[in-house]
Amino acid sequence: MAIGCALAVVAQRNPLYSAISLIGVFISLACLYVMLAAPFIAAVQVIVYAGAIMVLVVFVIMLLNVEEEEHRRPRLRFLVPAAVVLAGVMIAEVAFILVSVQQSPAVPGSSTSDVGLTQSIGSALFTRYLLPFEITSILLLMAIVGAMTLARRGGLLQSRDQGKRD
Amino acid sequence: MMPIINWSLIAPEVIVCAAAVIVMLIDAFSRPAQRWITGGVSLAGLVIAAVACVCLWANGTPAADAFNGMIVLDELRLGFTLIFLLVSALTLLLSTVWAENEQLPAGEFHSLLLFATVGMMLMASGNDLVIVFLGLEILSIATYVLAGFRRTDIRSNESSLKYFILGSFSSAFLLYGIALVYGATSIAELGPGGEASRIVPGTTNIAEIASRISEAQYPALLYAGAAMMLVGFGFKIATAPFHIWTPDVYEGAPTPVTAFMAAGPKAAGFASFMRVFIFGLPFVVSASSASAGSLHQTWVSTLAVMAILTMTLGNVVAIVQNNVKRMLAYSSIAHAGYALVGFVAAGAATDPAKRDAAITAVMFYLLTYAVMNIGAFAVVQIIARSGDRRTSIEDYSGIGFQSPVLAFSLSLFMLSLLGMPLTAGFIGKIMVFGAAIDQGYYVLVVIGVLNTAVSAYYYLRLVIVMFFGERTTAWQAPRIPASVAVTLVLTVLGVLYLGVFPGRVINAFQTKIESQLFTQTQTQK
Amino acid sequence: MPYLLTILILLPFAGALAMVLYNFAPPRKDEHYRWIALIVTVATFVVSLLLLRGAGASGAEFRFEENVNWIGSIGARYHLGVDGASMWLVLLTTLLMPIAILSSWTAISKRPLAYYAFLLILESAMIGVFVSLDLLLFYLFFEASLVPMFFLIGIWGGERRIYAAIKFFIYTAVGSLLMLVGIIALYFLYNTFDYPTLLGALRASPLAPRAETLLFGAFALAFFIKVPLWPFHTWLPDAHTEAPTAGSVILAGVLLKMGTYGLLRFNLALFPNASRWWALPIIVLAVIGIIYGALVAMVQPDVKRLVAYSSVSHMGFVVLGLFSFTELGMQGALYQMLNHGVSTGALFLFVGFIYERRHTRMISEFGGLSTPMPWFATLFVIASLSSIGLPFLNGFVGEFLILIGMWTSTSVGHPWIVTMLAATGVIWAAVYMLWMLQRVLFGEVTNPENAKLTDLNTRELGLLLPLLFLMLFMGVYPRVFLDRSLPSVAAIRERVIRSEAGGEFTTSAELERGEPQR
Amino acid sequence: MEPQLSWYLALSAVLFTIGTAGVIIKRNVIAMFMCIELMLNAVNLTFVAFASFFHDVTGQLFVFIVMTVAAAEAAVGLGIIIAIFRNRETLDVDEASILKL
Amino acid sequence: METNLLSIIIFAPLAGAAINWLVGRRLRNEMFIGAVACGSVAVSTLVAFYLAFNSHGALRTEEPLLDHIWTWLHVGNFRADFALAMDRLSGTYALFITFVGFLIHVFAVGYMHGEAGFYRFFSYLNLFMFAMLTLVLADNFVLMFVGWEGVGLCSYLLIGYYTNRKEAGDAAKKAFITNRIGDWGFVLGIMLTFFITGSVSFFANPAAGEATQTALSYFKSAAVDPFTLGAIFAGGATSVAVLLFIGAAGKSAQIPLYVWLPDAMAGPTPVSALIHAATMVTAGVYMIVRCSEIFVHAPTAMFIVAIIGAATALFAATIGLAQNDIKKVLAYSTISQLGYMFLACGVGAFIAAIFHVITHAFFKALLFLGSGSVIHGMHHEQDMRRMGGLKKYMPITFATMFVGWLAISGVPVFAGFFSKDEILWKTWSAAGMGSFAKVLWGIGALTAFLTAVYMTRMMVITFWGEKRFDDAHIHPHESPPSMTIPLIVLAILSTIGGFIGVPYAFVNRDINVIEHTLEPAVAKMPGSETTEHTDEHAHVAEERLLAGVSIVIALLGLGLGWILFKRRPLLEMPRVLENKYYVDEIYNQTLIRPIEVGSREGLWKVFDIGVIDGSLHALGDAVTELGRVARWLQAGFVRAYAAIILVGALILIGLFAYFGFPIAP
Repeated sequence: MAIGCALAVVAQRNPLYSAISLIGVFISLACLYVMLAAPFIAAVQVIVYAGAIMVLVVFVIMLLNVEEEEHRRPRLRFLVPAAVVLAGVMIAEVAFILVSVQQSPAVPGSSTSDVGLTQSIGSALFTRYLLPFEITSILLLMAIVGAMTLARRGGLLQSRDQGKRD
Repeated sequence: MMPIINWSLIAPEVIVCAAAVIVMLIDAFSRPAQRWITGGVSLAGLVIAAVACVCLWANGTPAADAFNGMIVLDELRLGFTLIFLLVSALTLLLSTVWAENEQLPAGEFHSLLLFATVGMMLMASGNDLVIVFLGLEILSIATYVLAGFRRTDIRSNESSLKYFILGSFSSAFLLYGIALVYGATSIAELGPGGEASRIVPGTTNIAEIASRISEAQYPALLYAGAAMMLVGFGFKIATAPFHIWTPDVYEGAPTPVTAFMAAGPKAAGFASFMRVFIFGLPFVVSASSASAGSLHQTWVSTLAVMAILTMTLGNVVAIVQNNVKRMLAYSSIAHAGYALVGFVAAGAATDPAKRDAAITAVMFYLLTYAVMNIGAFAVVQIIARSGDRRTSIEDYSGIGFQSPVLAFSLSLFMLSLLGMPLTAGFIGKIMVFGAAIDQGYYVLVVIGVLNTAVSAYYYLRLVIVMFFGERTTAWQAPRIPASVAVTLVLTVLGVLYLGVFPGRVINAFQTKIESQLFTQTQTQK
Repeated sequence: MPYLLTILILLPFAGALAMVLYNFAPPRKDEHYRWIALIVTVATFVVSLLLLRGAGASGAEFRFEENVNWIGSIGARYHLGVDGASMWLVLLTTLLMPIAILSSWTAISKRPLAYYAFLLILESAMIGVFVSLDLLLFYLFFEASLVPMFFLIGIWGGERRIYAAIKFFIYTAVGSLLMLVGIIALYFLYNTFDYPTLLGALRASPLAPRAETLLFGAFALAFFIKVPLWPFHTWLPDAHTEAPTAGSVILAGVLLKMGTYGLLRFNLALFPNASRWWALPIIVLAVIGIIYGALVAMVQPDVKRLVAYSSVSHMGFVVLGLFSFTELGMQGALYQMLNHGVSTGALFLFVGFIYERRHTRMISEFGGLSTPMPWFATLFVIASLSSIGLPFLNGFVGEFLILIGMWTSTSVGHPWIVTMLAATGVIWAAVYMLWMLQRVLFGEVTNPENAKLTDLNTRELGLLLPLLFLMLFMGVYPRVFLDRSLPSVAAIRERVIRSEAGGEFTTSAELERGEPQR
Repeated sequence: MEPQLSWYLALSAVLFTIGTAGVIIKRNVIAMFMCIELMLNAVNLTFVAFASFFHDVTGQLFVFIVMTVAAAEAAVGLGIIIAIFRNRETLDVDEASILKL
Repeated sequence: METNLLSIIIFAPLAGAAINWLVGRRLRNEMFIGAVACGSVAVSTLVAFYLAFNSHGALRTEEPLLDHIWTWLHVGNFRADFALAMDRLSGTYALFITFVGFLIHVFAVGYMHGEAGFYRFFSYLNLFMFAMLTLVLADNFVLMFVGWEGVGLCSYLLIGYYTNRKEAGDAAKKAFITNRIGDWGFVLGIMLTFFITGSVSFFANPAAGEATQTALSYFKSAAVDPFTLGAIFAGGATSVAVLLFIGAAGKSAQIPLYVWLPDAMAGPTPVSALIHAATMVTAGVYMIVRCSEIFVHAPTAMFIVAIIGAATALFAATIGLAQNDIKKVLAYSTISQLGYMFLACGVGAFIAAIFHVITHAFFKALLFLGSGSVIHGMHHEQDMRRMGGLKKYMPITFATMFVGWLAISGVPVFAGFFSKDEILWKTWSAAGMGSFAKVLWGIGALTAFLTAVYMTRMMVITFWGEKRFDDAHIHPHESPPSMTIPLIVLAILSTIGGFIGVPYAFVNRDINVIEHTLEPAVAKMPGSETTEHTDEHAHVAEERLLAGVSIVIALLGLGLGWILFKRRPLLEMPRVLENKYYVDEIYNQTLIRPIEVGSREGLWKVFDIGVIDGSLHALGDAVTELGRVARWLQAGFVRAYAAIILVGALILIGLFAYFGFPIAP
């Protein structure tokens, strides 16, 4: 299902539809996370990605009300087959690599463990990974500034609440 | 368990970060009349950070693994940090007046610049792929914005767009690489039954990676991860074929930003690139798996090839450029190639002392490049006037004796980029080439010097246009703002100082990290 | 006196700085710059005369040494010193410089500040080349001398100056960059840039044959291009022709000597075996250069080009002498360097004089100049004769020593063939020089423009006199020079020939005295 | 049966590939942007897979961080898109090619 | 023994030259200049005579007078001093050079009267004396070469004295370059000598410090080279001799290098007399005699010398028959006489050669000066066809030239007779050449005959017959005493000069002064070590017979000439002779043009500009083209860029995967 949606993302001509199918991808990934005993991540996936970011994207699409890609003189036609070929090569290589993973000694399956739980993540986040966490906040702060700077015309509103959304 | 916090360890980063925030606030709550304050504050922040950095250096505590070994304290980090601070300071000096002229929000520009600096510093100091990745992202996002800072200018938009798309594209590769490495470095401890009893999870800590590559569980994944990280970093430092974004972005971005991008992020890229590959994937003599040794050998030889490609491509294409900024962009690609030569030497070196020397060479080279490059762009900015209008070679024709200060300093920078003796470029070149020769990469070096000869053609072309031709159109000498003048003086003096008496700086950069890193790896064996 | 060499290097540079500063002084006059330049260069010359103290007496070792740490971390030292060989070249430089400046006294009206500043910087670089005993330092000056000359040609040159300037720069840069690789490689092989130390180290542990050959090649290419040895000579005619008079004088007088000096100081001394292995091809090239240069010079329509090509021929003699590995030949080569500096420098001055008067250098434009300008004609003839190699003028001594050294050398089999071919160069020299004189000076005054030319004025005579005196003196009493340079040259020769497997070495003259050479 | 680690890896690889292909194929800037997001998610999947098979928290934290980074990129990227859309009324990247050669 | 007087001989003229150049040019006073010039030469003449004839003078003692002035070149084991030496040979030479030179100076004062470059002329002339005396008195090869080139330079300057006459310039250039070709051989000869012997000095010089083994003494002790062609390239005495002979041929105008001498007549007549008749052109002979030690050890070289000499003698004589320019006639006769001298050297009759040099100096100088006087009187008309019947206009000139005519034709009791006869006899009786000697004698005799003929022609056309010029413009007149007195003196010498060498055979008494004087100085043919007097006695009859034959030949020549030209002075001569066998044209077409065109079109335009520069430019253009191509990577499309990056990434991954796959085949 994830693959299907992903293909749809690429295939769709109208960005709105591909956005929606992207959301599909996110959801299915969230399910996989749950299977992989990472409920917290799954939740965040749904909230942040499928929620915030995609809403933002859709918002922008609406704002700029772009319909499907205008039919201008299509340039760089050759890129489409090229991309497909390259993708094929990549798949091949990945397969080539993964074979080795297959051959490596079998690992015990994902028996239920507590690492995925919110509590354990939180503790790690504030002890071992304190610094990255702080840095993340800086990152977001800067993103706000940057977005404001770029998107504002005079003192536009939506640029500011864009900032708030993240 | 409690977090091991050691603020002093990250003092410089914290200071710059604080400065950025303060600048932001001032900018938000100050009347436009006091815009200059932001510049002052950020400059002060940078200076204080530099002081802190020097203090850290002075009481050179051995690499304390505070924050669970996410931050290192070594000459590599500190040296590069100083370079970044210098670059940002010079860029600030360049940009203040420029921002005013362009009616751009100086405050935001400064704060973004400072954030970018933080990002670079993190890249240099991070001993964990997490930190490196975050630093890289901070830097990238900041520079995306900076590149597009002249919002109304189509070229600026386009350059920031291209930079954004390609940048995030390649950082996705980097991330994938990190993920694969993380997975690959897990160790399966085999129980009596021969089946894996339990698994030591993978790591993203560079030192630990180094200690584990010999018995990594999925060597193939390790290789793939290394390759992908190579893509990510290669993009940052603009090596062929990942240089492709550079000319467009440099040309489109506002000149001070271009100066910054050519000097700072490139150096930052090298910093983390070297840390990850030289210390993360070192040459390990281990009976357990031959693959480790060959991994090292693989990436070194790959880099050597990339270096050749990069130098040649940069120089050859630069010959046919007519836009000065674009020409300098290609020349910066070429210089990345020269620096890579040193990097290759550092990677190939198995003897810690020689590796130190090579790393020092690269650091020094990037320092010199930063200085002369910013100087050159300063002149370009002055001559280009507002809106980067006059950047084609023709605009320089015959100005040699009309405004001699600009012309001669630009010629000095050109000669330094060319690597003429008595300039910084010369010392930098002989250091990296020397390191390579020391490792026996004669072919690489010969190609390098031949490239230098080629580069003479386009560097001199600018000098020729300025001095040997007569100007046809009218030319009124532009007035040089004080801050830019300061930049010029600093860079000119820097080029000469580094060219004639580089001894002290080089000594300061002498890196002695690896010795103790090696012991670390030994102990963990 | 201490720091003599440093003073020599810095004095002209300081002069240049002084000019720049004077530029900001309120009542500045353009004609003051040349005075500053003249004073500075003359002062430099006077100071450089101190080098003569105790020269030659002290044997081969270096004098006035200064050896301080420069860039410790990369092992480069600031090591200066002169021996009998380099001393004369320094003196030649410091002598030619004031003359060059006087020669541009009226010729250069455009941008005097930059012009004279560049000349002075150039002098610093040239002196540095000859006195530096640290390979990196040598390379530094060697390269640095390119830049001012590049500007001199490019800004004050003739019509095709830009082409000439680029050609000059890139041509020479390519060679010297490879030499840089060689220098660095040497550093990592022996862990020093220091010339004397390197000599000792090389003697202690010689290079592997292949490595020595490669390094020899790296150094030799740079110097061959500089000399220039055929077929690397094509930059020279353009550069000489387009350069302003002073530029040509310095170029021919000093810059070319850097190449031959480098060959003597570095190629022969550092890589004796390779020098012997490669003696034959190099000598062949030199002989080709001698004859080729002369023949091409013969048919040049442009006086300056003619003199330029004659330099190719003359410098061929120098290389020939160097690679004869005999005291006679090498001494002669060193002497020929000085001769060429003096004679060809003078010839370029003469060309400059008529160019300044007529603004053309085409031989066909002239004719019968001896009638309006007798002094010019007389002195021009004398200079040409010294370039032809008339006995009792300087040229003869050098060429004769080189040839006789070549004949008695064992660096190649059948050296007498080489000598006979090279000796024809003397005939050719007479041909092209006399032919040129004939067409320029003698015969009826065909072109009315030439009839009203003015003879040399006092300044021009004054700047020629020292050169003419030297031509005569060096021809009549060469021992002053030869005796002082003998120990150094002999020492280098010793390195070349003793490093042979046999160790002991005697000139073929000593060996084969008695029975004719088979 | 137990899902193998390599399955997840393969899946993420495929997603990543699709993302890259999309970036090259799509002409709409926003679409390209979404493809990049897709690539990031693919990586996330890898992380989570490893993490859960190692019983290690690092991977999941990495995912957490990646999400925030993605958010930041989204903000800035869309900012850029808006800016460029203002100047030229199109989102076709092929139009943005005045800087070349 | 040491004496510093020697240096006066050479430096006096130098001083004269310097004074005339520096002072004379200021005060353009001919009296002063002439006085300085002649005075300086007179000084050296007196000193030369004193040194030659005083109680233990050079001509009386065995060992030479030496004067070491300074050490000129000294590198390693090579040493060339500036040192003079006067032995019997160089002493003899110095004597007649200074004396004849003095006379010619005096003559020139009159001849050059009123010339603009009077001072220049005389300083050159003095400079020439300096160089010539240096050449003669040099004590080593290198110094000799200095003088050698010095005289070449002076002849260059003097031939080109009329600087604004093109032909003069060309002649001067030709002379210098042709001499240079000879000097090439000379220099190489010197080097080979040094290479073999390790020395370049003629005499062991005690004052120069260590008494070295000299170049000549080395050969004295060496073995004689085989008489084969191979010996020429063997690098022994023969090679040296051949190389030196090339030099001599250049200086003394022998085939094939004689072409410069006739053109050299473009110079003022005194110059022709001094340089191109009496002194400089005989330097080659002097050099060979000086090196006789080497030559006698090189039979092959001797043979070559003899052949060339004989050939030149005959060749030039035939050309001389057909010339109309009075000076050209004399020029070719000079070449012919020089050929005689070389012939003598070739057969080992060195003394005879020197003897002929001296007598030739007398009568040829006389003839030249006479012709100069004629030209002077005819207002610089040189073409004999526009003269005629001059004997009543200028009696003294006529009388003196009459003597010269008889002398050169070999009429008995005149100087030329003895020397020429000596040479012919020595040729006839040459040891080691067998019957070939007779052939050479035949050529010599024929030449003698031709000489008599063309000299008669010249005299007849010039002085007898009716005048062929319009005396409306030209008023022939006798020359001033400053010109006639030297003529008279020379005439007397040409008459009695021969008596210093009267052979034993004629007057059964041994009064052959010249032979006795020079015998110790020259080498003997290795073959004829036995004392010559004995076999001279043996051949008295034969020698007398030959003498008679040569007298007959001379008289025949005179007679034929008289008969031919007395009536028809303007008798047309064969064109090929008049055009000198077209030698100049041949040289021009076969040597000079090809070299010039080849260097211009081939070397310069094609190779230098085309090949070398062309390839370099091609390289540069190639790089630029590469850049032009490579820049198209930057098409400007983000998606293309992304694709490129992806390609790179895939290559990398593939590479790493290939290396990293543990179980990769």
